[in-house]
Amino acid sequence: QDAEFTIAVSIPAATHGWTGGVVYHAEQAEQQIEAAYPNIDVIVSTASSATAQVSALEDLSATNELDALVILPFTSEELTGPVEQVASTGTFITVVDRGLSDESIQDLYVAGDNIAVGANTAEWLVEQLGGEGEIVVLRGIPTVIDDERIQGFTEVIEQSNIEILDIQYANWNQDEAFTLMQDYLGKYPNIDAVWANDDDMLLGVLEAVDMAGRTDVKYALGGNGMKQVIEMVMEGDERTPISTPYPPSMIASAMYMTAAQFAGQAPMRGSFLLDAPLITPENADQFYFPDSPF
Amino acid sequence: MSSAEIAVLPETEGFRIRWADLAPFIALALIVLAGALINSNFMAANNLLNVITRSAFIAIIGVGATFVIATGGLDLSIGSMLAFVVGIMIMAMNAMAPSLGVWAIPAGAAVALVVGSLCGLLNGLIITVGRIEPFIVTLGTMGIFRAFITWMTDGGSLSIDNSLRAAYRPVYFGDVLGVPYPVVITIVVALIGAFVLYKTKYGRRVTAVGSNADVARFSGVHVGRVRTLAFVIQGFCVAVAAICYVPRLGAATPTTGQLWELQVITAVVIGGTLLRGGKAHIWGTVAGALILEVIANVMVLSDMVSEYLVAAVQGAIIIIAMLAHRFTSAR
Amino acid sequence: MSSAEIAVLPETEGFRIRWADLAPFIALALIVLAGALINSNFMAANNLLNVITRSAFIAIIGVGATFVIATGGLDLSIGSMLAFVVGIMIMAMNAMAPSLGVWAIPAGAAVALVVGSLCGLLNGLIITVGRIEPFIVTLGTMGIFRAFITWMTDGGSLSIDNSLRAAYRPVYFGDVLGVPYPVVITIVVALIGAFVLYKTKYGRRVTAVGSNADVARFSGVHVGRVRTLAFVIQGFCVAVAAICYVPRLGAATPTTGQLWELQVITAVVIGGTLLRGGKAHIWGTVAGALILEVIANVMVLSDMVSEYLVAAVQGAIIIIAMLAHRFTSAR
Amino acid sequence: MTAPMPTDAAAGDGAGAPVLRAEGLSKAYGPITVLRDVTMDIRAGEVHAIIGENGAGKSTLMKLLSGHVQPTDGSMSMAGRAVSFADAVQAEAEGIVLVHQEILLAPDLTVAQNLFLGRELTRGLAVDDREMNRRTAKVLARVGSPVRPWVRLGDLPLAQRQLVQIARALLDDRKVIILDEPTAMLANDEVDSLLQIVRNLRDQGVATLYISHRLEEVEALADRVTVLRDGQMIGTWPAAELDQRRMAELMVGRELSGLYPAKRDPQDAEPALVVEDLSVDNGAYQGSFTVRPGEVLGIGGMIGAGRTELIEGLMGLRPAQAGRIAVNGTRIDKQDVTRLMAAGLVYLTEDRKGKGLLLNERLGPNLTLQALDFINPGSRLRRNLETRAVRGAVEEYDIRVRGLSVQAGQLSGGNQQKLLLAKVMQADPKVVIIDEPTRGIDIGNKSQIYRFIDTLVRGGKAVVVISSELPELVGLSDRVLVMRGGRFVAELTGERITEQNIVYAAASSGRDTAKRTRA
Ligand SMILES: Nc1ncnc2c1ncn2[C@@H]1O[C@H](COP(=O)(O)OP(=O)(O)OP(=O)(O)O)[C@@H](O)[C@H]1O
Ligand SMILES: Nc1ncnc2c1ncn2[C@@H]1O[C@H](COP(=O)(O)OP(=O)(O)OP(=O)(O)O)[C@@H](O)[C@H]1O
Ligand SMILES: [Mg+2]
Ligand SMILES: [Mg+2]
Repeated sequence: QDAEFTIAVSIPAATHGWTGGVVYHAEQAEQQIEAAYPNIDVIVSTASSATAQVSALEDLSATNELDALVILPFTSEELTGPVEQVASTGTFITVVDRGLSDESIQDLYVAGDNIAVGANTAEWLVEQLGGEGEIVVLRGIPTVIDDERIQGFTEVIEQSNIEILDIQYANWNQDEAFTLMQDYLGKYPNIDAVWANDDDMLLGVLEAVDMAGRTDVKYALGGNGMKQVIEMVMEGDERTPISTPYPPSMIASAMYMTAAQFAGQAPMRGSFLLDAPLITPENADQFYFPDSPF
Repeated sequence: MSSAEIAVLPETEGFRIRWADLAPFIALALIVLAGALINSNFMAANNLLNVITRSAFIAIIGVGATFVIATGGLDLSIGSMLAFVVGIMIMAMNAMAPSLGVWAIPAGAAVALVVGSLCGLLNGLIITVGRIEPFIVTLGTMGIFRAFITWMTDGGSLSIDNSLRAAYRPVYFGDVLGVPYPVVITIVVALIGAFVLYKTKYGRRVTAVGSNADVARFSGVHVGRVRTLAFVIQGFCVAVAAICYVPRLGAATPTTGQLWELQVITAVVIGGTLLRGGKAHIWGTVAGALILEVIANVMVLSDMVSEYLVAAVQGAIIIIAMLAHRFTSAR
Repeated sequence: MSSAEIAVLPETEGFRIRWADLAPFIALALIVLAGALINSNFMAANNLLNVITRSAFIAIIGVGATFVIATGGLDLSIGSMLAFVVGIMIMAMNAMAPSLGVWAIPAGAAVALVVGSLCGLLNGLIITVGRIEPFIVTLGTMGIFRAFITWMTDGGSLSIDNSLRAAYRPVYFGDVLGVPYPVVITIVVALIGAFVLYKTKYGRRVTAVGSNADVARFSGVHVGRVRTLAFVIQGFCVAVAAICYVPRLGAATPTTGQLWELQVITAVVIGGTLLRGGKAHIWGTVAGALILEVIANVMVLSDMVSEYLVAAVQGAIIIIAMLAHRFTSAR
Repeated sequence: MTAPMPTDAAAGDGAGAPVLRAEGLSKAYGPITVLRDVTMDIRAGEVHAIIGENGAGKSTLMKLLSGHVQPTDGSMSMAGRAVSFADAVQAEAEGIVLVHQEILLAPDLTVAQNLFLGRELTRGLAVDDREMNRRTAKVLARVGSPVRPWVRLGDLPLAQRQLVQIARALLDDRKVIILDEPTAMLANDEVDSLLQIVRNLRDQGVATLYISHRLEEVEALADRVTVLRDGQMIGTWPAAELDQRRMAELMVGRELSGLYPAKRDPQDAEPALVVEDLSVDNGAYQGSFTVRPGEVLGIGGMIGAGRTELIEGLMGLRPAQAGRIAVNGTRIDKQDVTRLMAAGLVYLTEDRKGKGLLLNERLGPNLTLQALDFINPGSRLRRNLETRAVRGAVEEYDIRVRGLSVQAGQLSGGNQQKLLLAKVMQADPKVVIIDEPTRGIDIGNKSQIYRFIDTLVRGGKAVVVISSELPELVGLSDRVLVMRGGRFVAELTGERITEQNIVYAAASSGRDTAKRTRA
């Protein structure tokens, strides 16, 4: 290939729904960018852990003249040093989703806001429940994403009279969410609402609630804007009337913006904050991508 | 004088052995008792039914794992294999739904059984023909199956056709005379497993191979074939579990069945089967699966530990249960 | 007659055995060759140095695992133990930083070594005193250590104090005469490991216990002590790896070291150590760690397979490598 | 040579036609030929004994005949039809079965399951355990074993396992039964019933190949005797032409002096070992005995009398409670192999494959494992010390080995026994307890081992010998204790040490009758 520019993309491996979406969008974007700009070569590399991601960064920068790096970091602390290393050779750095500990490293930042995902959902819930009630929460895998969402959520809930009966890990796994919800239902005779901080888990939760035939559960909410859940929102489901977008496609946006740097178009720098607006029946079609696997 | 002699020559058929066989059931009873004391909701019929129904997956796969472990093997690929079989089954059902209608379900199930058995055959052949440690082979195939399901789902999820859902749902949620289907299926699988293991020539040879492969070979047992077939049985059981699994959530995802292999192996070992092979307790495995599921359930029901520490307490309970077992079954 | 036989006595010790010992190194050479053919960048000095440096973690832990496996044991808790030790070490360093300044680093490292050894001791004692399968015990402690680190980090992460970062960095990124520190440390650990295993009485007893525990016991070897000490060595090696790990990533998270146990065991087995015990190849383990790291590196460098399938290809390569090994080392 | 000329021809002595014939059989392991050009025939209805020194190649020849090992050269024929066996299963299909010198049974299966392994009886789909147990009980009764068919094999003492193994060979109709040292682990009673079984087989027209180092058995039983020496066939003789002394001479190729060394005069000295009130869980009760320096104490008893249990309890290898134990005046408060060794007491196990030697290791690690701290001070392993110890042991104990890199499992049984003896002697003990000192050892080596024991005792050491071979007990011991049912029941000294007295003490009080009725 006679590519003049090389863009490396480092993302987490597809271990669950959301990261699966990230990989999907990244691979789509890779094809489109390479088709659109023959002089740009995109290398997508997945990593299954922070350690593996650091290794991948080392590999990519040791063997290529990287013009740009698009990275969705596993964690902020662990990746800051290694990304700084890559930046020091003059590589253009695009950070996606999670900021690094040192903001001066990045040239472009496409930020998701996990705290807002939790907080916006919580605010909606507080309002619907009139500031009172009993809820349960399912959290994901112990990582930063999960931690931030829970943090945003609980901070808002604590301001109200809503009681969080229980929080447990269900590892962003449908089965574990199903099991955990069954147990919650057995344990608490009254649950006004349930928040699974990811739509994958929400599907398990709904199955458990339906099976138990419990009508006290007024709201069952998730997050991330998964296809099936958005369909429910569009149909005006009473129990799941909203979701929050946390589109895995943000990786694609970041890749397009980065590619634009080298395609002679307007230089893009700075921060692009993806808000986490509520997805409601009114705006749901904007967030619905029937072809995405997620 | 003959009293000493008689110690080696028990008059009744292994009374002592039967006592040790009861250990997992006693452990189960104790844990259930503890659960009842800790949380009053635990003994609710609904809760118990949920727990028993859920444990079907681990129990069914565990029956197969008991065969593999009894021959001295080990299969780490079962969790991924389940996901892979579920994926293939859903794809097959969805493809057949337009033409076959509801009959796509049994057809898809048949496909699953074939695919599961073939996956097991693959493991078995690499291990016996290639003479490589089962640990390494199945670690490799674990990666392979997991990658396939990730690729098949594009990292997302693969759902069963809506037209089939309603018809298929009862396989997990339905019941016969109040006994949920998965429980019925587990009992049938365990009964067949116990028959094959304890009452057929093949079962006899399974324990012989695990006990001493050389002796088995001298006695004309085709050791490789026995081992391979154990893996096929394992694959078949995984497929049966897959058939019960799909109606529950209706989808395959890259996380389906993750780490189930560890749960299954733990259930088998808690049940009294030795990891070195040569001894197999099908019903112990079923009890082991129940024990694991009950512990997890009690952990959620009780409010005593931080969510962060749940895994620690679970790990500790399993170790303590094994220790208690060891020190009560005095030797 | 006897004179004729004794005349043959001074024979060189096992030329044939040495040939089999070379297998992992030959495999490594072949995989490196393949890497060079697949991607021209692979042989870049920088890349090779990176790969070698980062294989230090698995290699160092693998040295300890070689001891455990040689005694016939197995440790599934090493990945979680690493995370736990890293967490404790960071907390200790951060706590000591205000008073000790840069000296908090060696002090924290010392704490890590003690904690790691104690974790190993815990595993070893439960296994030997409680006489429970290592698989089950370390599966339990795996959950326990993992839960502790999750709890210590509150589900988030635990970073090392900024005041220590710069001073600590060279432990991973620095070098002596062009040889990166982690490589130096690996070589030192492997040298010591090889010395202990092949040149001390303890090492002799390790293989004896793994080879036939009854014979060892009848010969007055304290089987339990030998086994326990092997787990302590394992814990110590985990702590050494933790000391090299922190400067690279600077933080502990609940996912630190996840699934490393499987990588380590794979490296040990690829290296020629038998899972059933009685045979140990320290340098083979080091080669095994390099093989795994090289395969992963080549996967990143080459863009040939879908990202979803990377794990499948890795699994397949490992199985193929073992098969090739089996069929070339003709028996 | 003082022996008569070998007769090879069938020589109308009444025995049947050859059922199995070996023609120029050879076997080499790598560069080493262990069996060279053996030609022999085995006739229906004869007991054909194979004798030879340890390592002469007897077991190897039997493995060739029974398909367990394939020859590098030569051929076999059955009733004139050429045969070759790819494995033992094919040989069994032809009616040839080998009862191994080592026990090859699956410990986790029951006795009946072991007997029928690979040829289970079925009724419909299911195995017919009742019928198998019934038949097993029948065949066990034939070999005089009181074991129940449904007992787990691993729970049986070695001797009973050996009987089970023999029973397995008798299960089906056979043309040729090969018994490789079947009596090595058996005591008198069982030996007698085994000999009777072999005679019955002969009457039924079965050909029996019989390997034993107990020449009196060979003399009593065999119709013809084939002698192997150093992998070569020396010849085949009608048994009537040989007596024990001649057999021994043919085996070793030289004249032998007396088997047992002369007894020593009793010495008056403080006991080297004092054991008081030692009880072992499920095995032995309140055993007390002492041994003085310069004395051989024999311990006799039937199989299952609890002798091994008592000593394993003494050594701390089984749960046991002791009143008082003292070695050389040092009181031992916690029994432990290493401490006892330091005090001067060592034990040589009867189970050399399972508990004595690391079969996959070379000689050095085996030899030095127990006395490592003694041979090699400090924590570093010094190879030169090990090599020196190996060379010393090979010389002193006359271990016939073809190179230092040979694994212990590749030695012949007798040489393994010598290696084991050398192993426990490495720490230079004052008291040596030897369980079945000559199990599986040829007559030449036997007298060698007896002489080792004699030398030890004359050097002021004390030796305890547990043996199921009565002549050995009588020939070696200065004093004999007899055990029955886990207790000492008699002490014999001087003139009173006779086979009759030992048997009487070991078997009296109705034990015999009890056992016969149960069988
Ligand atoms: N697998 C093997 N590899 C190498 N050498 C072997 C092997 N098996 C046996 N040998 C050698 O063959 C020779 C004959 O052994 P064999 O077991 O036939 O002797 P034996 O006459 O039965 O002796 P014993 O009376 O001690 O049982 C011995 O020197 C032995 O070391
Ligand atoms: N594996 C075992 N499990 C249970 N009990 C046993 C076992 N082995 C032996 N025993 C008990 O110990 C007694 C003595 O056994 P053993 O045959 O080893 O004695 P022994 O006198 O040393 O005989 P020998 O040395 O001649 O074989 C037996 O009668 C039996 O009650
Ligand atoms: Mg022999
Ligand atoms: Mg004995």
